[in-house]
Amino acid sequence: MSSDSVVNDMVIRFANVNGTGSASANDMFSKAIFRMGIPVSPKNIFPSNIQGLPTWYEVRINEKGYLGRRAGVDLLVGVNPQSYAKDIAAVRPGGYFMYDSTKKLHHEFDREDIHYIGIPMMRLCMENFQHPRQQQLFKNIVYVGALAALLDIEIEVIRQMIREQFSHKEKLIPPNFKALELGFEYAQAHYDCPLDIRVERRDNVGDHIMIDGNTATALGALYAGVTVAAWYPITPSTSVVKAFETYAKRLRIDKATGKKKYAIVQAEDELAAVGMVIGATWNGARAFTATSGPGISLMSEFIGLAYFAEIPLVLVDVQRGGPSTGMPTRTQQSDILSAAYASHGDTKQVLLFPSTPTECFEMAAAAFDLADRLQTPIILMSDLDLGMNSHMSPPLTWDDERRYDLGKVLNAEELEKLEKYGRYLDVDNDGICYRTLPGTHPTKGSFFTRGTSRDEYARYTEDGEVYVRIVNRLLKKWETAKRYVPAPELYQKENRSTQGIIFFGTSTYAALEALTLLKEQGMELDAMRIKAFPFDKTVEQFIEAHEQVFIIEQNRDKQFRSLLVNELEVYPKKLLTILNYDGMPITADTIVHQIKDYLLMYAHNGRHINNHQRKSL
Amino acid sequence: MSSDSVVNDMVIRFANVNGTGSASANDMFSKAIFRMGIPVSPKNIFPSNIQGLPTWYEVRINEKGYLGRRAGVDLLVGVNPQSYAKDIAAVRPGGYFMYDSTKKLHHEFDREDIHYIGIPMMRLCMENFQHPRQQQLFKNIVYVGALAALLDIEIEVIRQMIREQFSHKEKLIPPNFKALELGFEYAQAHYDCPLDIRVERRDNVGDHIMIDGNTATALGALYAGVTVAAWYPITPSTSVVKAFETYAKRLRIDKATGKKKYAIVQAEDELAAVGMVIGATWNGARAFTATSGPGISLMSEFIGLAYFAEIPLVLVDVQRGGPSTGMPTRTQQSDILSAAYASHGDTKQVLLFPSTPTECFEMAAAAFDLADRLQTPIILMSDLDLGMNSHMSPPLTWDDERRYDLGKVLNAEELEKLEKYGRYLDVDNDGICYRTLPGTHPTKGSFFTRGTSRDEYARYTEDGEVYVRIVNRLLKKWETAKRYVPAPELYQKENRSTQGIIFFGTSTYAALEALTLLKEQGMELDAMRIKAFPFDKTVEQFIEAHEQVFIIEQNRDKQFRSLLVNELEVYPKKLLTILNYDGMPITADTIVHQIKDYLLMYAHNGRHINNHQRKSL
Amino acid sequence: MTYIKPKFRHPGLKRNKIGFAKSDYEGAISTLCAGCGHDSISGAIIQACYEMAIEPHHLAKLSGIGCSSKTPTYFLGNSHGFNSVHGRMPSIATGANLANRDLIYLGVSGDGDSASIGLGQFCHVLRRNLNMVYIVMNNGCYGLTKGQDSATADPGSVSKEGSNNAFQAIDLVGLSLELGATFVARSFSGDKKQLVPLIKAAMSHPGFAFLDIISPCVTFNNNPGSTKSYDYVREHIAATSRLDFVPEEKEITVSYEEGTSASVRLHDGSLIHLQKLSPHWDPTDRDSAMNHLQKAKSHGEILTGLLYIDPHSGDLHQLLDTVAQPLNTLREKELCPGRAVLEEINAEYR
Amino acid sequence: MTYIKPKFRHPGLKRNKIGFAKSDYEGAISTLCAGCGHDSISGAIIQACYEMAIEPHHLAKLSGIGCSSKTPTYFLGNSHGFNSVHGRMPSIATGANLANRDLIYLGVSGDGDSASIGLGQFCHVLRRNLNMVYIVMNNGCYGLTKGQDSATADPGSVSKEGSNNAFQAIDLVGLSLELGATFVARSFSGDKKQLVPLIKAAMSHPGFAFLDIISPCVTFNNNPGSTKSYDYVREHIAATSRLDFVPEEKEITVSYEEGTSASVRLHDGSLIHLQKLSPHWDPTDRDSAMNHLQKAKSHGEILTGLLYIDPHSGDLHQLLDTVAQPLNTLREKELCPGRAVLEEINAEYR
Ligand SMILES: Cc1ncc(C[n+]2csc(CCOP(=O)(O)OP(=O)(O)O)c2C)c(N)n1
Ligand SMILES: Cc1ncc(C[n+]2csc(CCOP(=O)(O)OP(=O)(O)O)c2C)c(N)n1
Ligand code: SF4
Ligand code: SF4
Ligand SMILES: [Mg+2]
Ligand SMILES: [Mg+2]
Repeated sequence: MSSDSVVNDMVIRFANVNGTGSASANDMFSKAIFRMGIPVSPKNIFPSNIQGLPTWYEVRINEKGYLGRRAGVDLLVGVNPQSYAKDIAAVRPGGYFMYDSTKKLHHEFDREDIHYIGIPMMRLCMENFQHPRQQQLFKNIVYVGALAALLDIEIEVIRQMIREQFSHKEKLIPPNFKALELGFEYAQAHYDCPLDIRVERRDNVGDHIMIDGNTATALGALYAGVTVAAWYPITPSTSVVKAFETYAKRLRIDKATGKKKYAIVQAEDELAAVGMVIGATWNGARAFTATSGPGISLMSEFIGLAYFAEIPLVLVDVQRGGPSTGMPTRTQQSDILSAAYASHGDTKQVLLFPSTPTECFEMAAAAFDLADRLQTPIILMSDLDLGMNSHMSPPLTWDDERRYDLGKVLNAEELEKLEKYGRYLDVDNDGICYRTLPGTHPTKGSFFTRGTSRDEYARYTEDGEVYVRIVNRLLKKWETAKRYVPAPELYQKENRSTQGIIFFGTSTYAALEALTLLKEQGMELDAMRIKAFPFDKTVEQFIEAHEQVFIIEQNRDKQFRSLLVNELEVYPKKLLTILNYDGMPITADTIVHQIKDYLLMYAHNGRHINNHQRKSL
Repeated sequence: MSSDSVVNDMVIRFANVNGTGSASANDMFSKAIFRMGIPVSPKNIFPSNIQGLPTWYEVRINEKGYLGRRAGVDLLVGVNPQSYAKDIAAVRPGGYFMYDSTKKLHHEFDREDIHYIGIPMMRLCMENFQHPRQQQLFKNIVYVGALAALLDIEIEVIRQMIREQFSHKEKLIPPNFKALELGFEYAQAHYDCPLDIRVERRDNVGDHIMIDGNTATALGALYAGVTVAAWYPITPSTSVVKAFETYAKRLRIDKATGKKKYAIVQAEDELAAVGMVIGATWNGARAFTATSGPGISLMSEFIGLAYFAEIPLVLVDVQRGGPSTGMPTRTQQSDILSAAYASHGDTKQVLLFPSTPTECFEMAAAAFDLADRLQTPIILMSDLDLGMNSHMSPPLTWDDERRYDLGKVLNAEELEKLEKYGRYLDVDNDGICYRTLPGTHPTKGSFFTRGTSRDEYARYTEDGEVYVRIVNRLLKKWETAKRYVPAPELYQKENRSTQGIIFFGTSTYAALEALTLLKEQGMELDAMRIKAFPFDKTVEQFIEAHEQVFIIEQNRDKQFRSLLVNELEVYPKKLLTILNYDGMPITADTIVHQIKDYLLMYAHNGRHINNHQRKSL
Repeated sequence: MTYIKPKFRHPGLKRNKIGFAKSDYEGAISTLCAGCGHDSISGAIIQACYEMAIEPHHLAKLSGIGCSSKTPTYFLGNSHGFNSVHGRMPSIATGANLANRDLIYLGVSGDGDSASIGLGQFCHVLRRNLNMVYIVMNNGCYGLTKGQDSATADPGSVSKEGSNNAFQAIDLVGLSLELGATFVARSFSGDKKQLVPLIKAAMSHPGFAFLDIISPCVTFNNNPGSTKSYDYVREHIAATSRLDFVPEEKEITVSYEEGTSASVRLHDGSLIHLQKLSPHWDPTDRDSAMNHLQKAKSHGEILTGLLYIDPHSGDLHQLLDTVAQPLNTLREKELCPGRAVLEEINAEYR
Repeated sequence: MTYIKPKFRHPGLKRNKIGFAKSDYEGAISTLCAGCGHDSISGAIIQACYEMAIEPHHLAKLSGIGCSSKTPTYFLGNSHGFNSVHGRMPSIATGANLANRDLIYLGVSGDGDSASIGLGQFCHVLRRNLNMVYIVMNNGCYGLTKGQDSATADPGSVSKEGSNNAFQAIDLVGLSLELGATFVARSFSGDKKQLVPLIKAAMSHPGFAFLDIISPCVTFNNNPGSTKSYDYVREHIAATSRLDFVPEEKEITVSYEEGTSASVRLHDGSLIHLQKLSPHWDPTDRDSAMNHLQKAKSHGEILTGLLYIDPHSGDLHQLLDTVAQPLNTLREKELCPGRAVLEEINAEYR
């Protein structure tokens, strides 16, 4: 063990072929690190295809808890000859390339500046297992075993995971153990273990869990009392409703009858999915749908109906690379404008920006209260990185005293007392009116819901004055919304810098790391994380309090900045964007570099940093 | 004839019931004024219904050529008892209410400050015509006759129009003449004709025509060589394709065979309509669709495909009152954001803003050149007021030397010469690549069009670097677009004021009048009319050159201002909006008042006019 | 849900068994064209609901966009209504029904709304056998946008403008039989005697009950040459049967001739009596209905009446196996698994 | 349009009559799962185009989104292709065809693409009788999104995850017969002998030619219990006929047994020879086809082969009465009425 070895700080990348069962072995690897108390962050980089194409799994291990992506691969596990060239090129100088040495590596793959670790994975499996399918599957366990030796992973942790995984198929445990051992022993026997990068048990994960955002979102919906889910399959949102179904099957079956206390419909398309949700919430159930970019476009007519007719609607947008079909298996934050201004005419939609699975859970649950309270669409802006990758996250919590806020809904007794009911009367002067549900009262409180203009009593009208009154009230409701949506998070007690930085969603991981890196280099920035649109007053104050504000976003067109300049009266030239839109999660390095570039320019040019002409890095 | 009579400056409003044939009589009225050489501007204010509801027709007569709406009715022709109360209230003090005095007017309708003109329209018709249908129809001609007497319209002008209209049904001419005479003579006999408001022949219309924007748009498309139109009916865009069909039937039939040199398909919905257009232009035909707000929402997925796959697409959006089904028969400019950023992901669409029918014609024709040149969607942003009302407009012109710009399309010979063809190679460094059409060459130039990310050779890729290259090139194309779209119009040789005003589309009529009114009151503003998005440099310069810039727009959410602050680096607080969104075209008075209010505030508060907290007037 | 009886009863007014007068089932005054077929259908709906003694708040009325889709404003003013967007009523109805299975859902649509823009949703709501009454007021044209041909216009049918429709008509009745609908009927707005019992039977059917009702558009499609005009329909109509709907409690008193009569008992005990006009047709046999329909078509006849019913039909809730209690009445107690369970779930992710 | 023959000919390679080798009809290497039915269909398309001696640039291939919709990348690499958005290929094909009636349009879709999100467009393109070949690679599931049931999954069919499909299947063949399609066939990806002549016949048909091809998804829906698995289909298949496609110029040499054989002559002079396996069925009679299909269904049989053809079919251009010349070749001279006419038009507006 060399004394200058790097402990608990590395990036391991696995290069596999999809459809070969590598995913679960890779997950086992990162979970083992996690169970050793070391923060870890795995990312799947998969093709839009089912079988036979290159797929990668990248694990960042960092005991300080930096969980964003980091460029540079310390060790690459290459089990897909298709991508060898690209994979080997990705290894940092001095790093490691581990491969299946059953076949000799061709000379063209030689690099002087990296180490090669050959493990004859296939040969070991052929010698030890009979069925071809087993030989294929156990290859994956073999490399996990080898990694255990090379990186000093506690083998018992992995063994325990195997035991848990196959607790219902116990006869699979011994061969898995065997495969693990084969890899472990081969590595021990042939290489100087551990390498100069290695792991070591820590106590740095606390009571955190490793969960993906989509599952957490689904649990949030379940806890919030969703009974109707309608959806149409689309990557990367499919697993939201799938997870909802899995847990609903477990937790929402009526004991007495065995029947379901929920209904899930796979709709014929996204238009129908969102229509079903609107129908269900109109009728007083909590309902939601999940989709991605193309679905948002298709749903936009219906979103406008829900906005204008004031029907609660919760919509989860797990964003992927756009435009059009785009990069369906890559991440972006590029549906912001489409979501915020979804649908023709004057519309504004409430957006929530979770940045961890725990927040997916909390914001999903909050979204239903918000939708019922505000009687308007609430769009949860997740993304592929957050939704489909496991993230280390604080445990999910629920206060059993918590009650659903169903908003302003009149019951039969209340209606009985009313002189005259007006669906769109602003009784409380907050822009939010009282609704009634079908079936409440035989002669009072019925009204006609419509997407056309109508008066306070829900009667169709083409009277311009009435129309203006109604849409101005919607603006008042928009002001009210600011009081209800989650407030931004500030990362300092008081401002200490002339420069600020604003970020949201999954950029948070990289942003927080970048802030520390910058601080280490003597640059301290004030930071704010925005959690919702509309923005409350503190956002404007934060921007006003700084000479420059950097906005981190993962799209080409600075869409979040557009929301800021549209909705607030801030000076656009102050808002400098840090962009990343190649489909991979942004890294701290990217942020640091872009900020330093800006500051350099700033130093050269005096006050005028012309952000507009900058190319993205 | 009183000496203080007002000549050629008035608003006449007709209050009818829809489905009763009043529309053609009312048109006859305004056309007669026009033929007397007096500028006139009629507006239909109709319900979203087929028969039996109140409908209005408002005519502004103004010899100075102010053609925007003006508030205040000088004479109201009330033939719909349903709306008497509202109609009588609309008459300005000292104005006139003309009604069918066959039935006595109830006392509740008495007003001290207006004049009542009873014409027993129904009685006159019953006495002179036999068929109930005729009695009903000729009532309308009777009131035109009465108006001729009261306002001093040259009766021969109307007679001539009747002759022209019934040149193919000559036996209808005498009864029409009769009805006209009945009204004329009754008015002459019972009232002091003409009134103190009246018309008088002028020579102020030059060679102008009276045409609606939708017909002009259709003619533009026809002249630009459109062969495929696909659409789905929706008010107020329906008449675009209908007019296209009418003229195509007349002008596009192959003489030899009697067959059509065009294809029009009424699609099953808007998604299909835009899909057909994309299919047709992909295949090298010129094609278009026309729709309104809900259609834009439904088309947004496909618009994103055309943007990303770089397929020419011309789309006419005749805007109506939103959101959702909204006010389908009222006007607004409220699809701006939805159109500019149509579809999920990073997208930007080219918009054109015509402000007169002549410009509808020109910009429609230009749109096809632009679409082919830029290989991207071009959206013509018309509105109900422009599209469905007749406007006095310069004659349509066409240069027979003009050739269609089909953009960068390689033919078989060019392909033959090429070493290797790449559909998305930026050969000319302007962001626009060469396309090929199916059927061109048996072995060269074929490629695969897709909405997914791909490389320069149109091959599917998930490589982030390639993706960034492609979408950055689209930004370069966006810059190139600025050179091709129509430049803004300036209304002064050089800036003379610290205040500027920006407007677009149908606000132009009222804006130009407002500018004159302000000037008369000693307030001179520099004015700019924007014709297209993206904006060219002069827009930024104009804004920078002024301390405040007023933006006139007909929507609630200041959508055009959003485009300005998003795309330019201008200081938002400088941009003050004049809004009107009640569904009726904006008036010069509204503009003048709002500007004066701002200037007052400005005087009070020093530099800080806080536009954000202003309520719309 | 609470069921409160109306308070004021004018003693003179005729009332149904739950104390409502027919006027309690009326809506706002129609703004459709005088003579529009759609208004007659509204009238039949009012009559049927009155006779069935439906509590107004026990029914929700839904529609898309079009003249036809406006009609829910003109009937059942005490029921909640939802005038959604063009062609998408089926999805709204699906969601609403999932949320509360205890209401009666009455959907009204047009031929443009259902056979063009809404064709996909129509087919899929049918396929899900959602418990609802789905009425298409079929006039072969787009009334509200001024008379364009719709997809149900027959080939060769001449519009008011004089254009000749070139395309195949979509026969919504044939289509729904093909797609497996459990209740399929066709009627004519001018035939109230047939319409009222059909609507009553449809409301009693526990699955998707489809009524294709030819409803002439007097303004745009009632001219000679139109196959959806009053005259044409009257001349070509061929009824399958005379129809009676007998609610459960009533004793059956009428007697029918042997062989020509059939009766179908519905899940709620009510009976549909059919005096069949064609002996070769069995209303509970889909193939027989399809053949019957095909034959009539080839004779140029418009077959009306109840064409097919599956008396054993379930509905979407049955397919999804949901609880009997309406989902919208469940609260925290029934829905939220609580903190302890969440702790267990957390443990699974460590 | 220019027709240029390929330049280089390896003398060893077998070529069709216009000088193309079979490899000239191939595309990129498939990235579908090994054994996927879709790849076999791609193979049949390649074979059919090669045999028909289609000039590659004379054909445009179009698709929606899905594994099936990816296949156009894997055949006819020298043809233009358009991989559009999910469920909307029919509208793209319609526009393309309107612009240029001279190409062959080959549309490829999946059961999700056509029977769910695209059902409306599917029905309407069929109704317009667009001249195209429309292939649905039908696997009863959503392959690309990992195996969810599609609307063509049979009720009771068990997915790989073990869930039991509750819903009625949409039978695209029955549907297209009902809606008036002019060429309707069903086949199986594993039956290349039947597929190749069917595709050839479809390409010769001058209107909408629909091919519903069962194409097992080996990854998600090839398990016992799935009615779209290789085994199930092989066991339940029932062919209508043996099929031969005979291009115009060929002499007819085969002789068929009296009564069991039928031949249909297409507009271009080519012949489809059917050795009928059922005497009661006439492939040019829609009612007979529908009955035949219904009967097979009730016996649990999957009927394959050409089910119905209207040999007198026109196409959308005929319905619209457009000129023979492709519209995309017309230029200013033919299209622009010019200034003088515009002056006349101006005059009408004064
Ligand atoms: C998305 C959308 N497209 C188009 C329209 C315009 N539109 C309103 S009603 C209608 C057709 C109605 O026809 P149908 O459903 O047959 O009803 P009818 O008026 O004939 O009763 C159309 C196209 C719309 N409201 N929304
Ligand atoms: C608008 C939209 N919604 C959803 C998706 C996701 N999606 C991609 S393919 C597919 C289903 C494909 O099923 P099918 O057409 O049967 O093709 P298969 O993969 O089975 O061949 C779906 C839902 C999408 N691409 N676009
Ligand atoms: S236009 Fe036709 S469908 Fe509409 S209300 Fe009038 S008659 Fe009825
Ligand atoms: S997932 Fe199924 S349909 Fe898709 S490629 Fe694999 S086998 Fe074929
Ligand atoms: Mg209709
Ligand atoms: Mg499929």
